[in-house]
Amino acid sequence: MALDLLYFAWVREAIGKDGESVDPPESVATVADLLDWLSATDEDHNRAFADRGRLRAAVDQAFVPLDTAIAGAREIAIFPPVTGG
Amino acid sequence: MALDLLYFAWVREAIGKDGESVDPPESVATVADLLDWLSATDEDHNRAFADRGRLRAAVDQAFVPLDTAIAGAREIAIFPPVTGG
Amino acid sequence: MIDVRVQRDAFDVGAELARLEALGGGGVASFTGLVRGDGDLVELLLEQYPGMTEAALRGIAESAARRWPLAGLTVIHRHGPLTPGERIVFVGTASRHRAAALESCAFLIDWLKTGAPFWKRERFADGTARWVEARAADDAAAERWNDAAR
Amino acid sequence: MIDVRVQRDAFDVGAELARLEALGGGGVASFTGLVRGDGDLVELLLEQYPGMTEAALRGIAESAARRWPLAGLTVIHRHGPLTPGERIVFVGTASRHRAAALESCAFLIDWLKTGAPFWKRERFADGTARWVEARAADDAAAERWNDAAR
Repeated sequence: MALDLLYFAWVREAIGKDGESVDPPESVATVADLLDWLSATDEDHNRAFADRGRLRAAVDQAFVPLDTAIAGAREIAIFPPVTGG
Repeated sequence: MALDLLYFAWVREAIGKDGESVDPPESVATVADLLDWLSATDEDHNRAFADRGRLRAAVDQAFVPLDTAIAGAREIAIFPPVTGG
Repeated sequence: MIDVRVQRDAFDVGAELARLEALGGGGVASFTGLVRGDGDLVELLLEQYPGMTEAALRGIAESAARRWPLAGLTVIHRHGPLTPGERIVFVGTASRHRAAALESCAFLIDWLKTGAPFWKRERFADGTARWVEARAADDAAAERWNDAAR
Repeated sequence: MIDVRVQRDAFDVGAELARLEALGGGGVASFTGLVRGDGDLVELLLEQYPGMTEAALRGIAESAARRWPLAGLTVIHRHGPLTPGERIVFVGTASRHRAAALESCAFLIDWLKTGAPFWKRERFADGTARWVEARAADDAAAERWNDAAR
């Protein structure tokens, strides 16, 4: 399952890139699972995703809770709470 | 007691002038008395002041009820209820 | 910075807003009222009480400035004959707080459209003309600000 | 007429208002938000989610157009680096009813300043920078519109 990931604001800065393409294993069922899986890959992801209370997500451009299933998703964005304009 | 009278909107049109200088007798104590006294002078004033419910007044540029005393006043304006901008 | 003007001449909304923006408050609210061409209206005449009308507008502007934390406010009201599409009235308010800018703007325009000492005469394409009567609905809109203050 | 733009470029408030005035509604309300230079701020960076941010703004604009009888509404929001004094956001609404114009303008700006998908980074004269945290007070301002709808 190929996924496009997008990062914004300090999440982007902490990971050091504005997105990446990943192919997580079947066991990765929710956004939270995805964050766990990515955190295990390297220290930058681990640090960026350490405090889940400060993270929000969108699946295919719709805001969702972190326990949302990602089956069939094409684009997942991870970012801090929006601060408005 | 010389008084400057000002008329606005349809009151002005009904009387046919935008103001006049008058010198009412002592017995004219209130704005309403003034309207009575002016109504007796000619038909135009009489018609303009016939329906007191449609008239408002200002004494020296402050809105007042028609039963307000006019002793010491210099400028009295008679007009319909304001309609705003 | 309270700026109140009762004038015959047209005015430039962009320039008025730029002046309020330059005060540094960060938020600028405005309301512009224009003559609508309803029912074959060809002219709206606004009659003022010279001197008193501007003093009354200044009084309500000062009351808004006491009630809300404003960096500045501008009120411009035209008098004389106006045609459909022309601007009649402009209210602009600047504040650090967007609620203060928006609420004071609404307060001022509600009062201006109801309590301000103006009389309006409408002239229509068929040659008829009539003086506009005061409306109860407008009084209610202005009244809610008094209720809110109680 | 719903016009929603998320853009890097500056915009002309006077021209935007003239466009809304030309719709004939008779009343035009607006709110303009600008970068304040508080605490030696030298730059405010607004980051958007390309595509999603504009879609979200369009969604709220359509919701306002359903909720109030509007002749037109314009929302412009800039992204990218901005300096103190620059305009960030503009909301303009046109209606026959001044309350509809004013309320929909307040509704839109409350949402834009709180719920819109933007992230803000402040950079200061001393070289430090920080991402702005979401504020509970702003959420409350946006929330009252939900309360009003219940």
